[in-house]
Amino acid sequence: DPALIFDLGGKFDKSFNEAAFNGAEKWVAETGGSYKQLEMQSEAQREQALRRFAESGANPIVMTGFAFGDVLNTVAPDYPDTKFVIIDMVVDQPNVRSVVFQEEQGSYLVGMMAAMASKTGTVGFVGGMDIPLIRKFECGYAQGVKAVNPEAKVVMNMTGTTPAAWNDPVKGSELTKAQIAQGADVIYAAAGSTGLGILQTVADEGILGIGVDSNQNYMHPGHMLTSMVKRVDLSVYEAFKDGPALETGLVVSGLKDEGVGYALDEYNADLITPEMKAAVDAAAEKIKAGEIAVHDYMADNTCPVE
Amino acid sequence: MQAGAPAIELRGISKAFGPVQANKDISIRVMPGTIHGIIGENGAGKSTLMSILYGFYRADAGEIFINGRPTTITDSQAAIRAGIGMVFQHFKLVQNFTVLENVILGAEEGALLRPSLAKARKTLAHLAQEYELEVDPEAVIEALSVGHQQRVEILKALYRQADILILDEPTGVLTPDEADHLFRILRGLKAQGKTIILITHKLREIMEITDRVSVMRRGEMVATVTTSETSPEALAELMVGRKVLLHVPKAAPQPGATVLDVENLRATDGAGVARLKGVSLKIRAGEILGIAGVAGNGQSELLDVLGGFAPGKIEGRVSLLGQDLVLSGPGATGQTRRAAGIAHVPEDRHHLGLILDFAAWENIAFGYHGAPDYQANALFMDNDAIIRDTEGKMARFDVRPPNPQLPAKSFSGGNQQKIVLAREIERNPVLLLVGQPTRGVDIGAIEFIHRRIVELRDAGAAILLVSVELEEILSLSDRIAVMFDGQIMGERLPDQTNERELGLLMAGVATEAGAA
Amino acid sequence: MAKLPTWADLVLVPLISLLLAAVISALVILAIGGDPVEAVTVMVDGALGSPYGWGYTLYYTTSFIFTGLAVTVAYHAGQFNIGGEGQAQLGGLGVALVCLALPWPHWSIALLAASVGAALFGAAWAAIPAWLQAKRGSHIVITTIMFNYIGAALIVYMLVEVLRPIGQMDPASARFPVGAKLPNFGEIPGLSLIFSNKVPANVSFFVAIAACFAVWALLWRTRLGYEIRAFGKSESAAVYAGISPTKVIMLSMLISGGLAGLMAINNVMGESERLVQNASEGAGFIGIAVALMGRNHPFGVFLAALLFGFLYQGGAEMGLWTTIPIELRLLVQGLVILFTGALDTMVRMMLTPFFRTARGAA
Amino acid sequence: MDYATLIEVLGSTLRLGTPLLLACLAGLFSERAGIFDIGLEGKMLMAAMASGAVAATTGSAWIGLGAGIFASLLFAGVHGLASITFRGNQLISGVALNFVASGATVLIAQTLFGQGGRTPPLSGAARFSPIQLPGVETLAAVPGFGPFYAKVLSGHSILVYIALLCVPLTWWLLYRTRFGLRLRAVGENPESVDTAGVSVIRLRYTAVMLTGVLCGIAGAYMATSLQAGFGREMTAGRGYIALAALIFAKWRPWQALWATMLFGFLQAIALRPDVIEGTLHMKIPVPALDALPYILTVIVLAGFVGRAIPPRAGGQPYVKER
Ligand SMILES: Nc1ncnc2c1ncn2[C@@H]1O[C@H](COP(=O)(O)OP(=O)(O)OP(=O)(O)O)[C@@H](O)[C@H]1O
Ligand SMILES: Nc1ncnc2c1ncn2[C@@H]1O[C@H](COP(=O)(O)OP(=O)(O)OP(=O)(O)O)[C@@H](O)[C@H]1O
Ligand SMILES: [Mg+2]
Ligand SMILES: [Mg+2]
Repeated sequence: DPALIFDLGGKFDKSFNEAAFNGAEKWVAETGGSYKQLEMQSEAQREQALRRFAESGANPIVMTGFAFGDVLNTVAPDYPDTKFVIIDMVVDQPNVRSVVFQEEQGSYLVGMMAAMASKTGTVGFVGGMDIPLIRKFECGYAQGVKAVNPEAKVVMNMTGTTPAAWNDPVKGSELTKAQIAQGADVIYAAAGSTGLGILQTVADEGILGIGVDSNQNYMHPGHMLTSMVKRVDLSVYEAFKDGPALETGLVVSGLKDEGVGYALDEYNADLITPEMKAAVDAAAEKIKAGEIAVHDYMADNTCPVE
Repeated sequence: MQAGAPAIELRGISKAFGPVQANKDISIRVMPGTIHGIIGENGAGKSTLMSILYGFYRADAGEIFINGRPTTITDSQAAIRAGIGMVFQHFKLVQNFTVLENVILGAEEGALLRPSLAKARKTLAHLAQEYELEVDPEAVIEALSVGHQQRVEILKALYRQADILILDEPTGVLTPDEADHLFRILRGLKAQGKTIILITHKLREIMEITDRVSVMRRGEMVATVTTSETSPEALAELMVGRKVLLHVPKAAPQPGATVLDVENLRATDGAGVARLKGVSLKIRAGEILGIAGVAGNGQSELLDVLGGFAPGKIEGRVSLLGQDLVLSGPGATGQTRRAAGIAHVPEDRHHLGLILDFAAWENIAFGYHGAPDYQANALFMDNDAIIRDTEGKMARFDVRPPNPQLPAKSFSGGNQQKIVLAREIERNPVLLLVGQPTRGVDIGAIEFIHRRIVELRDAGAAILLVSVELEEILSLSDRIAVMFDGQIMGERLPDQTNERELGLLMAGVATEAGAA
Repeated sequence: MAKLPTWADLVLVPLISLLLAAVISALVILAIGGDPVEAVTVMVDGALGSPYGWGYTLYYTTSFIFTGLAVTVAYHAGQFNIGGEGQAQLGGLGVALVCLALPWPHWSIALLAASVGAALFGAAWAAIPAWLQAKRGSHIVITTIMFNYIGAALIVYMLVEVLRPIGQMDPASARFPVGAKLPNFGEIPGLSLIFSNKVPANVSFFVAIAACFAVWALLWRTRLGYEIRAFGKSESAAVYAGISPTKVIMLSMLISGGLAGLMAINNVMGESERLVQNASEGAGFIGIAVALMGRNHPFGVFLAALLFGFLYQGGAEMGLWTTIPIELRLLVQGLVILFTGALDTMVRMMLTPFFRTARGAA
Repeated sequence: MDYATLIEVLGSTLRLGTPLLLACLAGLFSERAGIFDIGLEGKMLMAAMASGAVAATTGSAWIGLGAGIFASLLFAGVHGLASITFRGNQLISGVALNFVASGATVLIAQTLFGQGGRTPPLSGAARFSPIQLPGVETLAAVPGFGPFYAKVLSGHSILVYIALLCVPLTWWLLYRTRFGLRLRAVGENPESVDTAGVSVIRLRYTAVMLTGVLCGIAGAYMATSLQAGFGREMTAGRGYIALAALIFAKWRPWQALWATMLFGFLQAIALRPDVIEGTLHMKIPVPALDALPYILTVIVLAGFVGRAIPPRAGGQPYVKER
């Protein structure tokens, strides 16, 4: 059986981990198979979790989150016959598939939407843990915003510097209130479970929010501008489907293969004007075609726009 | 109230705390409008009896009659309802409350404090006038002197309209002036028709103020007499008891050089109360100096100061074999004193002398755990050596059962004391401090312990003996000093004095031969 | 209340407490729709049914021995050290700093140096609460709790700002050099016949056993231990015997903190081989339960640590293979502490009638 | 820091300080009666879970509040049993109950909702929503005070105002009523209460139950007001910070308000390192800000800033016969 390990935010974060869960469930629905799963409770548990699954014969073993990188690097060689899939991190081992996403592209698109929907000209970004990966979201978002409105202001906060930042809705909520006070009327939450607090506050305060990873539009209809979807579910689904025979190596997923994108459904249809949709779709095409190059923060740890 | 009925009558009251029988079948009658004294040694069961009357403890057996009516006193509330008020030996005041708050506690008028406080303020003013009980109602208790705190306790009782007032050793903590004032108050109360029970050790007070007096001994009521028909001498005899007089055969002392020289020693306790007020004494090698006195007159503090662990401020000079001792600070510890050759049998073996949970052999090492003969090497203690040593000591001191592994708590009082004595005596100290060596110890053991102390003297040690047992002092000492109120009242030679004279000195009454 | 015989107090009371905790846990499992029998089977099988399971059980046992001993030493001095968690975390910092400082030539040298680092850092984290208790009477329970939080914050700072290698995203130190790698049970001659080299139990286990002996010797064979125990039993008597309260409080707490810190050679050096956040995973608190269960004797601590190692590993397996959440083990842990440490009088009262009738019949 | 930012941070302070305040007052009742309680955290957590779960199922925040108080009272009862009736170790009982709460909350929430130990998100009447205080519109124009009134004082949930009201109420109860006098006395010298004919046991149980009620409100506030639902370990050490604040406040109600608001303020600015950097022109590590309440408490405990003298009989079971 395959196995899936969720990172600290928890399986039901309605975001990153939940996307992975949905992917696994989709595979179950289609194949009737079964899989093992585990939610991390602490940093120190990771190695035991990986080894336990490997020992029990699970194959492939999929894990969500960059934080597994280091541990996987040491565990993978011990189990050469087991295939591992890690999302959001590159681990250079012969039996590991590393899946990374071009989040900057999706974030660029929702940034454009935010700029177009904003009445104040100020938009916000609340990230989870302050790491290059999240800066990458933020940088793509800011580029999108500036592409629409070079005068726009992007207010940016991170919830913390440790994995606890993924699971701190109170902080998320307070930061959102602070951004609203600074004029933000569209806020992009890229913070795992913390996002629950951010989007709740966005809805409470009557402004617009942008979800992340999963399609979170349904959570607060009328207050969710869109969601930057990152198809972690597809990655998990494919890994499960490929089974023990899966190909290892690096997989980079972006707009081109619909690994990232924005969500449009009945919950936010009223908020997206045809013009907005047209502009964003056009930009997406240009990105795919290479006409717009969205800067990847992690390429050089800098962002061209402020 | 039935005419002519006693205000209080207790019949057959018994109370045990675990193995300790604190009260044994006690009966007593106290007539209304009188002051009734109760005397007895430490641990005789006086406080226990009164706590039962006040509903703080429940008797195992016995009946209580108040004003002739049988009364069940289940808790203090019931006692208060029956018109009883009590001033405990250890005050039951809330230290950071004001006088008013303490007075109304439990006797409030309603759910709100303000009316209660207002009423109490008025009543207090009235009571203060009537009974000379002035105390600032807004003062916080911890800022008050002990005497004033006691007044608050009395006010508490009067505020609850007590007709019967019990005072447990009220003067133990008072200065003579304060005590005189208290007696004026008590006389005033009596004049108002209140009934008063006064517990005390002090014969002078009994003679001065009570109408009748009861004597307690080891949990039993041994006598009740009319004060005017008795004398301090007779009471002293009753209190001390008519035990078989023990006379340890002992040779005449052969005093050598001065071992201990104490000059003008003054000490305050942790709370800042003066306990030693200029004590001077000398003990020579091969001599036993006995200190007689009623508990609480500074004897304990004298032992603690010399033993090296008194907490308060200490002044004066103490020298051992001509060497001055450090009196306070890090140089004054039990360890440095033992190193200097001072051994110490403390008065309270349960709290100081022994660790009750430790095995006998561990207690034999207590205080001497750093002794070279108890060390196996630089790192470890030599437990086997200690156990061997303990076996020897237990055999020589006839400790029963002679099992070094038993915890101290499972030995009887007398055997516990022998363990302490064995530990302190067998190291051949230059000076032995010994407090209440035979408290709660049976007669056979007393004789044994006394012989050991005399043997140590004959071996050339100087011994300072503190005891509340006069016979013990008389039979053991080569010289007797009597302490009263932190001072030496006088010195006597045992063959030139008697219990009566010492009893008077102990009560602070200077006799014709007195030098004080 | 009548007294129980010593053996009942030492053996029966903890066992009954454990039984009560187990019964309530079973009821909880039933209430949440689980199967207690299945739970126990999975736990026993997962923790004790294979060399792999044993490898983890003994790994956790090692940690709990250290923290249990830490609580024990302080307890004998009459101090309740609730700061084992913070001291263990700081011990981890000590280990990391030592291990990362040099390319260690051999694990044995590295272990020695890291042990010193761990113990020093752990002791340092106990030193301030101890000093405040000895000199200023600040309640050690509260101060050690505060130091747990301060320690956690310090570790976060060190990991995020100081120890995290450039380019790494998770807040963790770099991997320790290979020279600092402790042999695990799979790499120790003899044991390797049973264990694979994938188990985390490592040579620190033997250090822990040695620590049990050392603590026993300290408490019951040395002068300091004697003074610690005497002081813990009766402060006033200890002063009479010339024992310095300051010395006893300081030294016992330093040793206690050092032992808690030493735990880091097991989890940080022996297992994760780098410092991560919250590396001690609550072992400092489990130490309280271990010491209470083990009646504050190193041998008892060893047995109780084994029990909790089993609970911990078994609980993890239960969380993995049954629908019962892993949090059950927190509940069990709490119940064990409650019954052994706070409701012991109740347990004794429950037992007293039996002994009374037994004695009456005799 | 400009005025708008300050207002923002102060609003945050009040929101974050409220659970601390409630828990601190809770601890105050217990400790004033001589019962140490380091189980505030556990009680809050239980209450948060119970209120989140019940509010989610019934759709009523008020019923959720009731459930939270009930759950907290249950734990308070066990603590009372252990520390009053069975004269057990109060500290150990508190520690143990915190563990039990950590485990039990997740177990129960997971069993009920299967969402990883979380309760479902609450919305509408299942949450306490913010209330506007009267006169916000009119006062808005007043410079300085207008924004302060509108953004700091107004716009919080009813529980925040209840918490604030609890301060004078506690003060009044403690210093102006018979109950308060006896409560304070029993924590200082239970013998004085006993010899005055008042039941020590009953007083202490009452205090412990009051602690339960206040912790219940604190937990319910976390789940149904500050956040929209319960999440595992959501109290995140607030029970211990409240304990720290209690020491900081020297066991007094008004000081408890200031202490918890100070700690709330520290939490609020710890969220905004950008603001601190802008104001102080230097970077203060966030962990240092996080640790500040604890460091302050240690300093107070050390007696360097006025001595914190706990209720004298604190932590000791009342035993009449030695
Ligand atoms: N609460 C208690 N628990 C156990 N034993 C007690 C308790 N109170 C008193 N005792 C014991 O009961 C006996 C009588 O004590 P009590 O206090 O009544 O004596 P007392 O005559 O008042 O002595 P003193 O003159 O020292 O005050 C003593 O042996 C004492 O140790
Ligand atoms: N403080 C204490 N704690 C526990 N047990 C005690 C304590 N004091 C006495 N005991 C127990 O009570 C029993 C009786 O003690 P007690 O001192 O009255 O002995 P005793 O019969 O008077 O013996 P002896 O005649 O030798 O003095 C002892 O055997 C001891 O086990
Ligand atoms: Mg008495
Ligand atoms: Mg006896």
